[in-house]
Amino acid sequence: MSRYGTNCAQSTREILGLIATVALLPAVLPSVSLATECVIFVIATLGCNLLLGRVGLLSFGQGIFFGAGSYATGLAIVRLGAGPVFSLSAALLLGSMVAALIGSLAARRRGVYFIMLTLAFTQMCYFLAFGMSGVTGGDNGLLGVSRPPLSFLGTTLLPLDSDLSFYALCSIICVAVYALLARVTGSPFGAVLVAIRENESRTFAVGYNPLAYKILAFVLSGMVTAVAGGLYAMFLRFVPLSNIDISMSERILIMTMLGGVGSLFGGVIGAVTVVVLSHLLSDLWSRWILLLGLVLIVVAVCLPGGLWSALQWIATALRRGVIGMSPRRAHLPLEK
Amino acid sequence: MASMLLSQVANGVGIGIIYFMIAVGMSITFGMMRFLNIAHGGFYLLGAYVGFELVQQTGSFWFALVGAPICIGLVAWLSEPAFSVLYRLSHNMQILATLGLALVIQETVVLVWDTVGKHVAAPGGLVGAVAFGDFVYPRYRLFVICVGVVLAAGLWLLLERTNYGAVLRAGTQSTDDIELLGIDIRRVFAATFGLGAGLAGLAGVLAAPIRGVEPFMGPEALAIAFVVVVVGGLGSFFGALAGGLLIGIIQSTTSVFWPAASGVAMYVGMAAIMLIRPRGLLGRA
Amino acid sequence: MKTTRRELLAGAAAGIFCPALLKNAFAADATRICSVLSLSGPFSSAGKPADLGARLAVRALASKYGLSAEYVALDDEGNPGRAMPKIITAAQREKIRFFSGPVLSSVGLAMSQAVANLGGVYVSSIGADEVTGSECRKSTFRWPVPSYGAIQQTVRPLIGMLPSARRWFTVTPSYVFGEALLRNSKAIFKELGVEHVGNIDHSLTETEFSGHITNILAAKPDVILVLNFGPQTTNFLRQAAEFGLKDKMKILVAWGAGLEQFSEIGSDVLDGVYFGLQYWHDVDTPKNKAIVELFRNEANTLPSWSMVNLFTCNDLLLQGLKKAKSDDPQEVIKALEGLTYEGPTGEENIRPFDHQCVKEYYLALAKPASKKKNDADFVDIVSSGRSFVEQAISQCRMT
Amino acid sequence: MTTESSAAPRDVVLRVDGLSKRYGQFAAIKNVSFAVHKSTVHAFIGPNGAGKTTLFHCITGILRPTSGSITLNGSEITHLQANLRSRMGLGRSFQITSIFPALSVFENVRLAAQARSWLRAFDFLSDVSRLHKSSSKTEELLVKLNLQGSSGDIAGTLSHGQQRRLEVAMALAGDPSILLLDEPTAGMGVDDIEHMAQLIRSLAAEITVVLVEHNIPLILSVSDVVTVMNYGEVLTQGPPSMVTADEKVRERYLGAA
Repeated sequence: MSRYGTNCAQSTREILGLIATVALLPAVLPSVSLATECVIFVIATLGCNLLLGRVGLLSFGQGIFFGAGSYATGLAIVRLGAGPVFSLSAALLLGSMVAALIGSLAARRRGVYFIMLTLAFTQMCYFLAFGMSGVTGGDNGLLGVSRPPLSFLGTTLLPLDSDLSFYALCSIICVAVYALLARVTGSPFGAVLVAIRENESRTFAVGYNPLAYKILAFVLSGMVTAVAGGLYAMFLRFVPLSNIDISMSERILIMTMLGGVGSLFGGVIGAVTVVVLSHLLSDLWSRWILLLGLVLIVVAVCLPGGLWSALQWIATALRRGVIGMSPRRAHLPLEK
Repeated sequence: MASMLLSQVANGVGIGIIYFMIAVGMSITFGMMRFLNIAHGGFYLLGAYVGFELVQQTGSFWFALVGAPICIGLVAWLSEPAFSVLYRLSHNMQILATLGLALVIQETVVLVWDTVGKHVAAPGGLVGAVAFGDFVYPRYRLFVICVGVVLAAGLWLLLERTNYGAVLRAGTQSTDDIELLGIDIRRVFAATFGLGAGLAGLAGVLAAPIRGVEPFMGPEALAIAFVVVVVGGLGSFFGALAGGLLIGIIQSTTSVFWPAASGVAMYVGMAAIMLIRPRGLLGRA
Repeated sequence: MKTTRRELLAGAAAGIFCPALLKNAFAADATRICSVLSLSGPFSSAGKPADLGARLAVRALASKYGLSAEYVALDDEGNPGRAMPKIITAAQREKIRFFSGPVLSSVGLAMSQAVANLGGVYVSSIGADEVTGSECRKSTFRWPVPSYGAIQQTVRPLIGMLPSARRWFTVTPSYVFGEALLRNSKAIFKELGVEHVGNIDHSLTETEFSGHITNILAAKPDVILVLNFGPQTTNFLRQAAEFGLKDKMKILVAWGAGLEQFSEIGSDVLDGVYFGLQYWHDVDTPKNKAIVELFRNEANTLPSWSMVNLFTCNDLLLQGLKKAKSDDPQEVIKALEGLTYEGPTGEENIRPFDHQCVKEYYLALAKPASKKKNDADFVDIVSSGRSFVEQAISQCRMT
Repeated sequence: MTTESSAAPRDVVLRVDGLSKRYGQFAAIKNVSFAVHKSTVHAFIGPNGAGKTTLFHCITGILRPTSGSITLNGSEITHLQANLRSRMGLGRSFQITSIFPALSVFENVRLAAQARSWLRAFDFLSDVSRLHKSSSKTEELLVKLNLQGSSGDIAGTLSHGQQRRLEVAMALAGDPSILLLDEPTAGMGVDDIEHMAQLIRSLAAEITVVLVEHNIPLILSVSDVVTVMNYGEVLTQGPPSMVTADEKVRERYLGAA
């Protein structure tokens, strides 16, 4: 079994792990809202992981998709009085369109140049959202986003006003997105994405058009990230301009890389760690960003596989300790 | 209109020279070590603060102007072996690590100097502006341009006429070749790293009387350095010079025609240049 | 590495549970007052002194009013998106109902909405008109003078003082607050027949004004009205001085940040510039004397606008709690509506219809270093007064 | 469109007509024309810089020729993208080994096989393990290239000779009607070279092979036609025996041989 193609048993195990995590979070964390924030950012890191982990594209543009999703959902609710399904679909649609546009331009360049292009687009989109203050509320943000109940033909299925029910909605979407992306990674399409990361010109010569695949990966990533953005708008009950700025991109990237890109589950760990730690540390010490910086350095230098690889390492060590022999060769996904 | 445009170009050159100083170190470091240093803005920040501290201690801006860059350069030069751990990492991990380092530098500055910004006055002889007819230009900015021109010329001589320069130029092409010549590549790396950091530090001191000194000016410097380097071409000395001046002029002229957009203009310019000329203005093909 | 990693995980696990346990342990009957401030990030230069003022108010005044109150600082990281989850969490986890702050208007507007949703009381420290205008709410009060009064009390008196200065130029940051200041200024220009010779819209991230300054020079105005604030004002003034603008025209900063900003800029650049101020420590009122005394004794510092702003916001919350004799937010709201109290700028009162505090706004002129009586003596107050939007034309429709 | 005079016999797989590639003043290849016939092994030799690799890149679509035309199985492909040429039955290996180093040997070949059906290649919901057709094709090829033993190994850990064979397997996975091999034996040991020679001979029974090589004995033993290039031009072409007899070739290239 290759360590990149996720096989069925493994992804089923991971999904069960995610369901357990999602069920435990509200009980373990001090508040449901903190758990909700975790789950929303898990979705965002999943979108980032698809680009960074599979195709190897480090995009500073994730904040654009997140913000686009936030505005689409927010505007659908505020202006059209739409329900959650329509509003989140609007996010999905706008996210995928923006991603297709940006992907088709940025994915033509590689390496540092690609990174810089995504950075430039992030700045431009921020400026756009800031300038269109009639639509987006500009720096004041888009206020008055409510949480309409989930209803079907006039009957309310799930009122989202309570924090727990909104958390439930986010969790269901999170697990569904995970399952979808696990399928994608294990599919022929996913295999080509990995091939592009490994050797783009060879992929081309073998008969694939890498640009088309990269754009599609962008679209998928944009969709997922935009849904996270849409949920975040409903969670905050407003859309701050900061949802679309460079710091949002940075935040999603840090979560993804801290968790590790070797597996989709890395994103789950990264998002929960960053959200929870930033809440707790910023309460204790206003210079907590210093600590975050140190953690990033340590992870980059000592743990290129992220926290996920550390967990795997511990799991293997424990298994060895218990059984007394190594059932399977442990792999620490070290960077090439 | 023409004289207005001319003065905006002059302004652009003044800013651009500082941008060049910030960016050139980053560019050379990338060209030679393939090291993408997000913490490069930190040298600019530290340069400004060390400069401020030296002005406070000695009362002389001139002392700070010379002392701070040397100080930053020395520290970078001595700590380069620690950075060399990062060279072998992938670019993605370099970004993560140096992003962390940039945060550490910024927060350390806050711990030492607090969050309230500091004021560094321009030296006595350079206060005020000179008038050429309708056209007014601050003395201090003229001085900055002069320093920039002297510096660019000096760097050019260093690159073209000295042994070290030859090694450096060869190094941005292929480090293997240098090692074949029996030169200790690590010493070249350390010197290059120190030089780049010192230049960013110098930019920090020079910008202090214009922009002030505050702990959160690193990211802006970094963003500008990045844009300049990409526009000019990674690893190219003249690219950094051309890129710096171009970005400075773009910023300054958009502020006449479309003031609200002057913040984003450089990014639009960069994206356009990259889509047309993937390797930047003067980058290697 | 191995141990570090384990310790890290263990520490993280402990960190998740402990604060929750600790907080529950002494969740006695003390009322918690939460100030949301930028303690990290680019706006922490204003957040840190504000934190000092907020903390001091609860520490010194609660016992004086016979209340048991506890201060909680919440870091908004200069980002409304980061601030809101924290506020929601704080309300859920620690049952906090009384809020004040912040530094940024975008955070404040969102806070106003969030606190209303969770059924609390919020005293705002920001200047955006919406807080007691179009976005006014039953649960939201505000101490500072909003943009309308700031312009009325700076532009109008200065036009009176400088009758020969007929050409005015404005520098505006292109976003909601800057535009509100500009709109109010234009109305006065029109009313008093002053010529508005130009305006510059610049982005909120602008740090380089040399290009704009060249434009200003070309327009040859008599007065430049600066409508940006904080670090941007600092940069603008510095660069304006560089280009010798001060010798050619007057500069008025409508929304001055006060003491911290003055010491950052230095008297050589400040000299001759007019500032609009919400507060100045030399003002002669009984309450202000007590405040200066308190800050000197407790924090060994002179109070600045950022400090006193939050100090007063929390003071108002405490006065409301005292008058209501209850920590039920509805009672506190009732107690605050129409309250007249001894404020830092004299006797102040809270208007019932829009929950705006009525207080002074000052116009000050910076003096040269040679004329300063002490290190902090940067300006002289040249005029002051109170201007607020009349109820008839207010956009506030409270439900 | 090709001229009437070049009306091809039915069995021409690849036809190149008047192909040139210029970089400014410098012409890497000048007016090169030739035809490759079905089920033959056609070799290109010539000193370094003779334009062999440029010619290869033009045929496979990595470079765009300045003028001239390339026809594959009767259809013109001069301006087609590389990945589309590959789908039309043009397989290639690279001079410098180009594989997916972090993937398993099996996955390397399977990816190449999967590309044959482009609808399948965009399938993002079904599991890779359910692609029976490309999996069986892969297994077949691994046996053919004697790689079945290292099917699960990470490709980057293989020996150089194995990696060269893996490349050929990847090129064959696309079911090419014509296979272009760029120095397939470069850096190989003696034993591996013998394997490669056998393989090329066996391939010629089913498909057409074009190769660029420096190893003269190998070429003489496997090829049906040899084209000798020099300074971007065709010096001579014909069966190996004719080429070795040619005075010009002996003098310029084969040297003392």
